[in-house]
Amino acid sequence: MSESSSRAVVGIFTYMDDALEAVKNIKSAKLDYRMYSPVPRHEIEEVTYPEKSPVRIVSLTAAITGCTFGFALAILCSLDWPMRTSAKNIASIPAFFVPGYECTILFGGVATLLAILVFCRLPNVLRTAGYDPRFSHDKFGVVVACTGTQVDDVKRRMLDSGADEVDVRDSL
Amino acid sequence: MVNKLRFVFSGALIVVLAAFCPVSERGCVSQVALAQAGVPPVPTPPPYPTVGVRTGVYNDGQAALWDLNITDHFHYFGPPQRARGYKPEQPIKFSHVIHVQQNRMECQYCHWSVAKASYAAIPEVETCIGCHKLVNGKDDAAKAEIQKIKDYYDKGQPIPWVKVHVMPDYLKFNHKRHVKAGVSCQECHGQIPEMEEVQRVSSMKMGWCISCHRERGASIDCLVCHGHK
Amino acid sequence: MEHTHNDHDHKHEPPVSYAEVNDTVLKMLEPPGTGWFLLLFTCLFFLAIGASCWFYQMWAGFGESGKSHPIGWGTYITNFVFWVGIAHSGTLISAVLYLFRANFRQPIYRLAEAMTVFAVMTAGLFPIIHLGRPWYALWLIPYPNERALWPNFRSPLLWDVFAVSTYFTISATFFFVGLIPDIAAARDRATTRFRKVLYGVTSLGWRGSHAQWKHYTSAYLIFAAFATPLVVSVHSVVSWDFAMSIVPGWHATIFPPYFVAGAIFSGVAMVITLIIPLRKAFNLHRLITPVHFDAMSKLILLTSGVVSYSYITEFYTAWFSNNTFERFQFWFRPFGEYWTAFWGMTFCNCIFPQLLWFKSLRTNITFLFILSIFINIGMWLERFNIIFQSLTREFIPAAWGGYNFSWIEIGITVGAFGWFGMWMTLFIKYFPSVAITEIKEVLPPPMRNSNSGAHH
Amino acid sequence: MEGQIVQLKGRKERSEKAEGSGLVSISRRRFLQALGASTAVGAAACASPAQQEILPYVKPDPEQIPGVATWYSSTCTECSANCGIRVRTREGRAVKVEGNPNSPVNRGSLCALGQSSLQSLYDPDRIRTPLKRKASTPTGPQFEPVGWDEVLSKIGDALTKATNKKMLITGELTSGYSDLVEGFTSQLGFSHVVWDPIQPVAVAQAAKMTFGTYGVPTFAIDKAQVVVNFGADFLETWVNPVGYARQWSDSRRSDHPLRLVHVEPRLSLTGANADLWLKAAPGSETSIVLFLIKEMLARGRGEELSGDIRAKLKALTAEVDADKAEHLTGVSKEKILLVAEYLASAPSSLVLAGGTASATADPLPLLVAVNFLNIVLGNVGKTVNIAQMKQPASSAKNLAGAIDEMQKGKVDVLFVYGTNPAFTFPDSFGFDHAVNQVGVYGEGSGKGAGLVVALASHLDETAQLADYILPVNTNLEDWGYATTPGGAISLIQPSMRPIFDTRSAGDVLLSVASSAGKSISGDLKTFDAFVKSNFLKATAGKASGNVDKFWITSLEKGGYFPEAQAAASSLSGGVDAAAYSLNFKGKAHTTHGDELVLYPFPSVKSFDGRAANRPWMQELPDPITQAVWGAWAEVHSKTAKRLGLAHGDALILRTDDGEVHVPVYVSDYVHEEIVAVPLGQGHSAYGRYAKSAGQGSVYSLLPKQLAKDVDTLPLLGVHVHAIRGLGDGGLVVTQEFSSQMGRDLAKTTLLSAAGAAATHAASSHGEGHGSYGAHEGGGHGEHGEVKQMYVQREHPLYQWGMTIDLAACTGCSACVVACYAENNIPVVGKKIVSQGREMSWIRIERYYDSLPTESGGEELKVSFLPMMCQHCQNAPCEPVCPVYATYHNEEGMNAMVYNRCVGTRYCSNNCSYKVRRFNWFHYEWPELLDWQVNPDVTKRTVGVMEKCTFCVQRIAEAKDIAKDLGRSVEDGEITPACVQTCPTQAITFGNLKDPKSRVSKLAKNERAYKVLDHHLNTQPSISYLEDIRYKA
Repeated sequence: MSESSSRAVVGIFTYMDDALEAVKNIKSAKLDYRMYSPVPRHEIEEVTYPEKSPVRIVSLTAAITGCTFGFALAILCSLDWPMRTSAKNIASIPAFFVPGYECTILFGGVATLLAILVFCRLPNVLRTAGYDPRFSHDKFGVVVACTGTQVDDVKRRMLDSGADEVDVRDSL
Repeated sequence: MVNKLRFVFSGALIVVLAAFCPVSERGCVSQVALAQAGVPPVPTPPPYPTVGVRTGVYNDGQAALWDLNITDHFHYFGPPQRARGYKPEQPIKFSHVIHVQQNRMECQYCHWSVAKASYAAIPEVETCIGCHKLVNGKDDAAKAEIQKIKDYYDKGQPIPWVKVHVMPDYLKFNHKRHVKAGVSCQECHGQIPEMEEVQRVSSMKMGWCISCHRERGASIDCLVCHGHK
Repeated sequence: MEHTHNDHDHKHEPPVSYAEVNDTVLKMLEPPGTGWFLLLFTCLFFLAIGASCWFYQMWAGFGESGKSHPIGWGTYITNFVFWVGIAHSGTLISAVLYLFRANFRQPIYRLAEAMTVFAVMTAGLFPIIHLGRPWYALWLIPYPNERALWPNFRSPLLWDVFAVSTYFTISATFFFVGLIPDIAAARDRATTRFRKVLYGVTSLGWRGSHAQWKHYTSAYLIFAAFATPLVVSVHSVVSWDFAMSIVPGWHATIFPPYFVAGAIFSGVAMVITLIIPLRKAFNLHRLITPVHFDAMSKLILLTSGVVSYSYITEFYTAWFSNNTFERFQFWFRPFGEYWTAFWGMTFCNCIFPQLLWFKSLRTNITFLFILSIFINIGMWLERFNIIFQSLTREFIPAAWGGYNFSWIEIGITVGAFGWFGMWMTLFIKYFPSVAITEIKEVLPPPMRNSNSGAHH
Repeated sequence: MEGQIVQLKGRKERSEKAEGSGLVSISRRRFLQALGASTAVGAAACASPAQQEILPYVKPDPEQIPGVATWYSSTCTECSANCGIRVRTREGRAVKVEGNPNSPVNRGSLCALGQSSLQSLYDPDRIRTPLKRKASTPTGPQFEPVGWDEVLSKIGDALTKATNKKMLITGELTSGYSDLVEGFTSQLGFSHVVWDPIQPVAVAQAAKMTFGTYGVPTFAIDKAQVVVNFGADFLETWVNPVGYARQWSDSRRSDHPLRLVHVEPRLSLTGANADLWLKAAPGSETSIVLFLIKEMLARGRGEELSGDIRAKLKALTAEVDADKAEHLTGVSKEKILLVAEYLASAPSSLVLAGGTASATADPLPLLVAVNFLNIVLGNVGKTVNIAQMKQPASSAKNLAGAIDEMQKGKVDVLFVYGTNPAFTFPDSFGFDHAVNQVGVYGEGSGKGAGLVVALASHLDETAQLADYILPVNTNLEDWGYATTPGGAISLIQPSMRPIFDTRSAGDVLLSVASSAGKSISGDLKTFDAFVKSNFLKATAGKASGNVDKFWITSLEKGGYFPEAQAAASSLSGGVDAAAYSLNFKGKAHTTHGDELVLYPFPSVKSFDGRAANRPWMQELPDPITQAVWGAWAEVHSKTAKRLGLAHGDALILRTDDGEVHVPVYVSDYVHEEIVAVPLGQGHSAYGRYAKSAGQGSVYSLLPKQLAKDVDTLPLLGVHVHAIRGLGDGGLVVTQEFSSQMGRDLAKTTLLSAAGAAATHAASSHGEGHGSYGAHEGGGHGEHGEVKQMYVQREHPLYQWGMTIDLAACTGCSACVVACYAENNIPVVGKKIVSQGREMSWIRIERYYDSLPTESGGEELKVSFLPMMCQHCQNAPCEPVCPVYATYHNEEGMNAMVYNRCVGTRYCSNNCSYKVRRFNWFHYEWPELLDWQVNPDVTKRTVGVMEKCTFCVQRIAEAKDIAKDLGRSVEDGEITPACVQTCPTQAITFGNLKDPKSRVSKLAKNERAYKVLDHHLNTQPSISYLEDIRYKA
């Protein structure tokens, strides 16, 4: 959201295609918008966020780090105080595969969680302008931030695309 | 003159040392104070040599903070008997300062078995009496303490000394081997000669032993200390 | 999508709508009734029994449990393997089936995942309970310490520490991430202040904006990708506790696949055991349909086959190896002193499930419930046979010995169920135990011109 | 670390917690740990050490360096063999007893009984002050402590008052005491009665009949090629077990091992080690002996004898033949002829008889016949040494007479010392009633004028009858000397100060004498002075230089041990004519219904009953049955079926005189007609352990009957009713499976022809296939070349290893007790053993196998396999431990670090030898028993795994000493407890790295193999040498 905006126009849609229609409409007007939906739909993604999510990169790097860490931990700990058990090697790599492997997944998993939190701006303590509880129920929502002058235009675009209702709120 | 210089020097050394070992500070500083205020020993030969004390739990930076600082230093969690600064009250106010520092007695004069056996046994009451038949102490306080020894001896009772270096079970420590390997008493027990009351200045935790064993290339095979005792 | 459609078609029911899903599921979160409290207190009571037994065991000495020389492991490790096994189906259903886009998973996977997390929490207790000196359990963790010592990374038990803790962390995370949007939904419907706060906090202020969904879905996919190999690895590692030893009856290369199959087998059974009463209690008949049970039954049938095959292989290897000790061990299991355990296992795991070849039984809820209980028992017996029968008859006949069950062990075993039940009970009442969002996902989205919605 | 000084204090704390005989107690610390774990406050938090005191000596003891052991030489008086011992003391406390290498009797070894003498010293139920009888309550007599002086004055009065007989009953005494008592009795007009139930008196009397001198000859078992033995259990309890076991093993390790044939009704330890074991009907052996005599004469043996003797013998054996013998004994004719063949063909031989088999109502015929056979075979002077004889003084007749006199009230004063007739003499003689009659008709006052004084250290059945009990020192606190037949004088000296207000029995007798105005030996007031003067008298002239110096050195050496002179003495006095007129027709026992012939035998566990209150001996598994804690009744499986008895059932043995409750032990190795029960269990007094083990004493079953013209008690031959009791008899055995299942754990090499050298025996392995040990390529020197997956471990200086020669191991279990003593192994009690949780680090596995015979049949082969930690080079237990509590150290040892152990028990699961022991509970030593705890070895706490450490504390000590000398440890400097005590020296320990060490030589022997190694490639550090057996 650009700081210049002062108003938030909230459109509430029953039908997904209507909402997407509205989004396309808004986009064409080069307006800053946000779309809420009760479920993730690839149709929405195609319209709103076609490029890939960076989460994957984070996970991959973390996983690789984890693998290295696991093996390093096992090897270094064994070498720090070399103790023979049976006739096995001090640093017996086959055995250390397990810690290596588990750390890979552990690091990867935890990093992914962090990635979600970061990229989704969670936890989010502020009240989000234009959010409506119905969005988590069965309604689709399109929120547009705009200047007072643009409000009517935006309202019209939404109603045209079939919004059930549109209301205008003071943006933060 | 020279002696005086040496004296001051050693005092300074002790202070520096004290700075590095926070807990044994009390012992050392009080000693310095005493040394400066107290009568200079007559005749004034060189004070008892000080040897670096291995204080703290350090193990090439491996020891965890909670072990080093919490468990040991402030002795939270874990018995105070096993932490640095443990200074139990003894049945007799025996001063190593007077005996060792001022009167130059060798450790092994009293702790005679230290080079003969794994135990550095506490001297027999008779050993004390040996001198204290004649030595009766300068002031009343001293007299009173010495009288206690005599009473114990006459009653044929052992003196119930309180153990300062309480070690856990499962541990075999052989004093003989360490003494013969040239480890000085102070390295582990601290500047006993300068302690009015004996206290525990080093953590004596496993990592502490191991670091020294590693440095000196002594064996770190578990069975050296564990497994039998 | 077609899949779901066809189901609905031949059910002749109107398709379930977003709103209905929301309402049905959130209905489950309505203030608990006496029945729920009764359940909770029963669990707590069992838990209390278990806890007191454990304390008594620590106080009086480990001998209070029935272990002996030569049987070093018994009920506790059996329970450990049993619960880890239970834990498996959860991640399997949620992750593996997610990757395979098997849509029958949606209504049951949340419960399965909850089960996973709580089962791992239960399983994790037993390695500690079974220690001679549990107060030193932390020595298995590689943390820098004043002893300058590290654990032995060559020991399968240490692998366990890694495997189980990782498995717990990952499945818990996966579980929580899946929950976030649903909690958000619950938050937006919450009435009481307590719930408002609870959900407000736990949903992390989730809004469901398009960006959030984008990252969320891709992350979720990655989680699934991580969790899937984990399912396989964890129980392999557990099986290595045995396979890596030289005990006749343990030292077998077939163990990892065998254990994994067994885990899935028992896990799915446990899901059924839990989901049938839940479905009844909260009237989820439209969300959890016979179709799902049918699918799960097929899974059981498959894994039962794999498990039975493994049993046979064990015997074959023992015979073919011409190894005195192996041969004796596998003669001893069916015909020795403890034959009941063996044949009990065989019936529950190999014979009884075969009835599932009949479609009518696959969708017969009562039958499935009974069967699932039997399978749970059978799988417990399987672990018991492996661990305990092998140890009673090892290499040196002079050292052969028996086992003496103690009420302490039984108490702790009961306690484990109490512990597990407690978490389950709390969960179903405070968090959506059916995945709102994911069910919505497989529903056709509301479209003004619906023919475009059907295909994508 | 704390050392005994601190333990002193520790003991007090513990003793308050120690429970009676349960031996398990839970201290507060356990609870703290429980909490510690629950609240996840880690290791440090839970065990908080109390403020500890260090108590120094008041005066230094010149002999003591704190932390360094002091050794005192002395003599073992557990049985009459009088082995030399060395007592290890720490800070003035005896902690271990070991054999004295200087002694010619045991040559450094010691048996289980001797090892356990410490627990007689530290018996928690010892009498601690003089006691005075207060009253007799139903629960038993009540005593109150009194002062020594009071008692002594009382005795003084009694002696002056006494008009009737004064009597002193003692056990079989060491020479020191018998000399003293001789003087005492003669001076104070006492009559002296000696009673010891299992002295071989009959043998001595038979010797008198045939050889002209009363006494038990010394036998040279190692000089005989063939030994035919009729029940003399010389490897377990008979005459001189340690010495004879050593002879036996020496011979078996020589190039010409002896062939041992053992004939008896019940498989004894000696029988188990025999090449041929023959099961004979009880009391029927005579017929075989006679047949052998006949056969030998017929084969022209005994030509050198006088015609008269030969004629008489021919006449004597005229009508016996193999068939009759077979009919009587049940031993097949072939076997009997086989034995005859052995004897005839052997260049040297020996025939023995003794033990229970000969303790019949009429033992002389058998024993005399055996002597005849020895004469005919010309063994007298060769293998039977009648120049060096031991004269047992025990006399059942005298005791019976004494009882009779007491009954009649003819006795005013009775002293009892060192014997327990109230237990070991059948109740049917009524000893206890008789004691009450002492002094009844005393002059003047009526009842009560008499005085019964017990000089005892334990409150046993006899002591309980006394008016006054004078607590006397045990052997380890006492002075004395014992002469051996070889002419050696073995000194007894105190190894520590008396623990309690006790005195030496010798001092007591001396002071009694002096208070009565008599002097026993000049002006010697104390017993130690008496001992010294007598010793110096006896060795007069032997002393080189200063006498006192000689005395001191002798004390250090353990006595005066002259070179054993050659035993050249043939028949001195002629054969007593009466010998021929004995009734040699052994009568066969005919039992019917639930009747069985009672076969009581002294076992290594309880001997005649004196070891019954020693936890070690109670917990020690009997070598044959593996039973622990209390008695058992061995019944043949057929008989058991007939009587409807099952293994472990409760059984009641009843005679008119008493009854005994014992569990049934079903075995195939007892005669169908007998029920074999070990002696010495079922005490009604004597201490907590003795009382807790068993109900009813076997002695109480015996009738009021003495043996015919012999001074012994007939143990064998009583008919008892065997009645099945209710439910379970409480039989606890540590080994339930007796078959090797073809797993060739204990292997055997067959010696085909007599005299085949054991070292060549490996060539006969071909015959070795079968249940008793096949050799599929494994187990031998060549096994080392197995291709290894891992780089093998390098051992810089030492690689400790061990060999155990199964050909020498008799299964006597001395090593087990030694291990308990050395390593502070807790005794856990019957209940916990029954759960399979005994803590013993060594177990003697016993397997019943069979060997093929020349005739194609099969013979019983009993294998003993001492099994302890094998210290494998590829140890399965090591890699599975998550915390390195067990690992492999540089010296090739499988190290176990107790305080690192968290108790996963994975190592135990993975140990293919099952030699690891887990501390299931926190075991406490009852007060006083914990004085024995070895300060060099830690006590393990609950939840910790433990196992054999090769006595690592001794290794450490040896290395310590070597380091002071600036060299490395040399071969033989380290002897683990088991190695040290082994009577047959079957175990060898040493450095495998050093090719010249004995152990590495033995490990390369053709007989050497490693258990399970060729199955599992565990590469144990312990090599076993295959057992050897002659092919029957």
